[in-house]
Amino acid sequence: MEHFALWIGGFLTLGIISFLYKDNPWYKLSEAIYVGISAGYWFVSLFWDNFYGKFWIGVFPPDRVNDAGELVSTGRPDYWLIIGGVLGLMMLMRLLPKIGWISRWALAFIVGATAGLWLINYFSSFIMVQIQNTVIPLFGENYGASSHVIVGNIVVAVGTFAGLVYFYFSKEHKGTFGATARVGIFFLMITFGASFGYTVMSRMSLLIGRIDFLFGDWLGMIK
Amino acid sequence: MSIRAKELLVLGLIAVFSLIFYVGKVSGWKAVQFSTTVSIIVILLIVLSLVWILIKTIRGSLIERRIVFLYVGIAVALPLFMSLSQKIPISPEVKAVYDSIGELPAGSKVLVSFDYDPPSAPELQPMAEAFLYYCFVRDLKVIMIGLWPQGPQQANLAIEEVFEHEDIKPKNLKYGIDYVNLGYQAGNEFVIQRLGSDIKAMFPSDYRGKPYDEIPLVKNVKNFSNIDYCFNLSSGFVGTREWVQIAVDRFGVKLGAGNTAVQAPQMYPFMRAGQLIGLLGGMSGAAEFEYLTEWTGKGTKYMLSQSFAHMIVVAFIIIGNVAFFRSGRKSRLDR
Amino acid sequence: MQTIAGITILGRVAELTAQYETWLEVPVCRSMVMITAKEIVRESYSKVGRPDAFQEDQVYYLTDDQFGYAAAIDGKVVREKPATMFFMGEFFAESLILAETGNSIGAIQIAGTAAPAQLPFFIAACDFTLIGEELFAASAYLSKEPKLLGSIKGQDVGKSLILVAILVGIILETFDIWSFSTLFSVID
Amino acid sequence: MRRAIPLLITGIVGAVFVVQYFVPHYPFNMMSNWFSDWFAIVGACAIVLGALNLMKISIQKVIKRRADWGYAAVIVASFLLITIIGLAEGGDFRDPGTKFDWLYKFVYTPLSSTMFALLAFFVASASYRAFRARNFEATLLLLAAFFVMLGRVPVGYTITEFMPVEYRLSDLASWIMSFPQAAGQRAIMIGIGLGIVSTSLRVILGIERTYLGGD
Repeated sequence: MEHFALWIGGFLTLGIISFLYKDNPWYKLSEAIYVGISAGYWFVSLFWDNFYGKFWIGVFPPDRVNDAGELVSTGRPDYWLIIGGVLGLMMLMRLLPKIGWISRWALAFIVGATAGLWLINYFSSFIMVQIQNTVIPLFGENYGASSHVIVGNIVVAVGTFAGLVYFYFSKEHKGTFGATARVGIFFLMITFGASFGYTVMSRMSLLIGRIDFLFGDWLGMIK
Repeated sequence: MSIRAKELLVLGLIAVFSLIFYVGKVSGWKAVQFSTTVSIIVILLIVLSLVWILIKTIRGSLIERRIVFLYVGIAVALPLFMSLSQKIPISPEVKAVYDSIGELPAGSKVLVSFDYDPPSAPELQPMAEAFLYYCFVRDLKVIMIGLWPQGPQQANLAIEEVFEHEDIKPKNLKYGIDYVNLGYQAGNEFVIQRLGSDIKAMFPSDYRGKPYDEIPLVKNVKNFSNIDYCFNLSSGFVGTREWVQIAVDRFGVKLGAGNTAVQAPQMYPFMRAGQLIGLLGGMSGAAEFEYLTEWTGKGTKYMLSQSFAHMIVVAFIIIGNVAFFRSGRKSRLDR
Repeated sequence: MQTIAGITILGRVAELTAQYETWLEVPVCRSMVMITAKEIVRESYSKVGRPDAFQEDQVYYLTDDQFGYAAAIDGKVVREKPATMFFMGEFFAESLILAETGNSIGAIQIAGTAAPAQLPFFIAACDFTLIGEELFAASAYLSKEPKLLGSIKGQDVGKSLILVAILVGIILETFDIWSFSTLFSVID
Repeated sequence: MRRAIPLLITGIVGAVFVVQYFVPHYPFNMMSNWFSDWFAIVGACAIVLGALNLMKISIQKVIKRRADWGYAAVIVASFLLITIIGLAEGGDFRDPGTKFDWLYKFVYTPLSSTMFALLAFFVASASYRAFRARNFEATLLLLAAFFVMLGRVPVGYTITEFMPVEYRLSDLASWIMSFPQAAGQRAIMIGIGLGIVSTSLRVILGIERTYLGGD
C-alpha cells in the first residue's frame, strides 16, 4: 500500500509541475482530480465540522457514556443556533427559483454582520494601532536612540506621511502636493520590492519540500 | 524527430528513471552523494551556462521563461545531492535557544509541542530533529504533544530520524521512561490553559492509548510547574502567539520556539519583551541550530538550495536588466 | 468588504461586455459569491437592454480550495487564452500563480486587492493594479452615485485628519511635551 | 419586500455588531461568538449550492460530449469518491487510518503542496521580467528586492563579511524591512483601513446596494 501511495504522490506531483512546460493531458488529469477532491474535501469538512459539529450537536446534544459507564447528556441545547439553521435554510432556498429571492435575507445578514465586525476591527488594527506606532519620539525615549534608529524613525515618519498623501483622491497631485505624493510612491515601491524579496525564501522552501519528496521519500536518492 | 516524439521520449525516460531508482531504493541502494569536487564542477557548469545566457542576451536573443523555470528546478534539486557546507552566521535568537537548553541539568523535563502540518514540514521538521537530538545528547527527558492533528505524526517521524544517529543508539532510550508522545488534543488555546492546571485531564493517555498514570516519565508530572522547559514548533494558529499569551504570561513557563519564515517576524516583539527565550526562524534558523548542535540534518542542505535558488533569481534579474538596456539602446539606434 | 467592492466593479464590467457583446466568465471560489455575482451580471445585462445575452453558466463555482481554484483557472486560461483578466477582491498566496499564468498568454490584467501581502505580486505581474484603498475608491467612482462619490471625499477628510495627527503627534512626542500616542491605544 | 427588508436586516445587524464592541454585557458580549457559529452554519449550507453548480456544469459537459469532457468526468468521479467516503465515515473522518485520511494524505496534500510550490518558479520568472530599471520607481523596486533577497541567505553574508557590523547585507536587509518597508506598509494599511471603514458604513447605511443584485 505504501508503494502505491508513493507512486500516486509522485505521479500527481510531476503532473502539476508539467504545467510549467505547457498544458498537457497529464496536467489536465491532475487538475481535474484536484478540483474534484478539493471541492469534496471542503464539502465533507464543512458538513461534519460546521453543520453537524456546530448546529446538530449544539441543538440536539447527544448523550455520552462517561467513565463510569452511565449515560450522561453533554449539556443544555443552545437554541440560539437555530437562527443559524434558519439562515442556512434561506440560503438553500436559492435552489427553488420561485422563492429564491429569500436567500437575499440570509446574504443581507451575513453582509451586515461582516460590515459591523470589520468596521471596528479594521478601524482599530489598521488605523489606530498604525498611527500609534508612527507617532513615536524620533530621537528615542529621552533622546537615547542610536544613529541608525534615528534615521530609521525619520524615514518611517516621512514614508508614512508621503504614502498617505499618495492615496489622496479628491485633490490633483500637482505642486508640492504632487511632489509629496511622488515621494510616497517611491516608498511604496521600496515596500513592494522588499516584501517580494522577503517572500522568495518561503516560496523556495515549498519547492525544496516537494523536490525532497520526489528524490527522497519516493526515489530514495537522497537521505 | 517531431516535438511530439521528443515529448514522449522524455516521458519514457522519466518513467524508466523513476522505476530504476524506485527498485533501487526498495533493494537498499545507498543515497546518491556528490563528492566535493563533483559538486564544484556542477556549480562551475551552472555558472558558465549563466554567463553564456548573458552573452546571448547581449547579442539580442532573449531567453524565455521556461529556461528560468529549468534553472530554478536545478538550483533547488542539485544541492540536495551535494555535501558542501557554507558559513552560516549565527543569529542571537538561535544562540539563545541553544544556550537555554545547554543550561538545563541532565534529567530535566522538556515539553515539545508540534503545532504544524506536512506543508510546513520543510521548514520545521529539520528544527524538530535537531532539537530532539540535542535534548537526548544532553540526557533530557522529552514529552511530546500536538495541538494540530498531524503534529504527533511529525513527532514520530523526527524520533525515527534521530534514533538512527550513532550518538543516540548506544543510549538505547526507552519509550515511556526517556521520551513519550501524548498525541493530539483538539481545543487550541484551551489545551494550553489546561496544561497549566492538570495535564492528565487533557491527555488521559498517550497516542497509543496507554493510560497517563502507567507511564513512568509523566506519572508525577501534574502541570507546567513540573516542566523545566517548553519548546513550540508553529506555523499558524494555534501556535507560538497563544503559547506566549497563556503558557508564559499566566504560568511563567520558560519557552523557546521554532517558526516558519513568514511567521517569525511577528514573534520578534515577544523576543524583545523577554517573553520568548529564543526563536528559530525558517530554514536559516534550522540550519544555524544544526550548526550549533552539530546535527547533520536537512536544514543545512536546504539552506544550500536556498542560497543557490536566491543566486539564480538574482542572476536572472541582472540578465533581465541587460536585456532591457540592450533593447532600449537598440531602439534608440534604430531611430 | 473587498468582495463587495469587487462585485460593484463586476457590475460595471458586465454592462460593458453586454454592450459590446464580449463573452464574460466569472469563475468563483466561494458559493455565496456565486449567488450574488449571478444576480449582478444578470441585472447589468438587463440594464443595457440585453437580458437575452446573459447565460446562467457565465458565473460558476469551482472549489473552495485556494490552490484547487488556481489550478483550474490556470488550465482554463492557457486553453482559452482570454484577452483580459480582472482580479478584484481578497487574494492570498495564489495571486502570483494566477497573474503569472495570465501574463504568459499575453492577457491584459487588471488587479485590485486590499491584501497588503499580495500587492507586490500583482504589481510585478499585472498591467494595472488598484493598491489597497484604490479598490474601494474605484468601486465608488464607477458607480457614479453622488452619495458614493461623497464617501471618497469622506475618506480623504479622514486622511487629512490622520496626516495632521501624525505631524502634531511626532512633534509632541519628540520634544516630550505630551504622550500623544496614548490617544490611539486600543483595547484588544 | 425583496430589497427593503434585506437592507433593513443589513442595517440593524451591522449597527448591532458595531455596538457590541463597546458594550461587554449580555447579550452583546455573546454576539460575535453567535455570529461566527451562524456564519459557519450558513457557509456549510452555501457550499451545497456551490457543489451542485460544479456537478451540474461538469455533468452537462459530459452528456453533451463537449471538449475535454473526459476530465469533467474525472471531476465528478473524484468529487463523489471523497464525498461518499467522507460522509460514510462519520464525525471522526479525519482520524489517522481512515480512507478519507488516506485520500487527504496521498492525493490532496501532494496536489496542494505542489501547486503551492509552483510559486517558487513564478517568483523567479516574475523577477526576471518585472524587475527592470525602466524608471526611478522601478529601480527602487528592483534594488529593494535585490538587497533583501541577498541579505536573507548566507551567501549574502559571506560576500559582505568584511564590512562593519551595521552595514553588512543581512543588516541592510533587516534595516530595509524594519524602516522603509514598514513605512510604506503602514501607509497602505491606513488607506485600507479607511477604505474598509467607509465601505462598511456605506453597506450598513444602505447606500451601497449592488451586492443585493436586481429586483
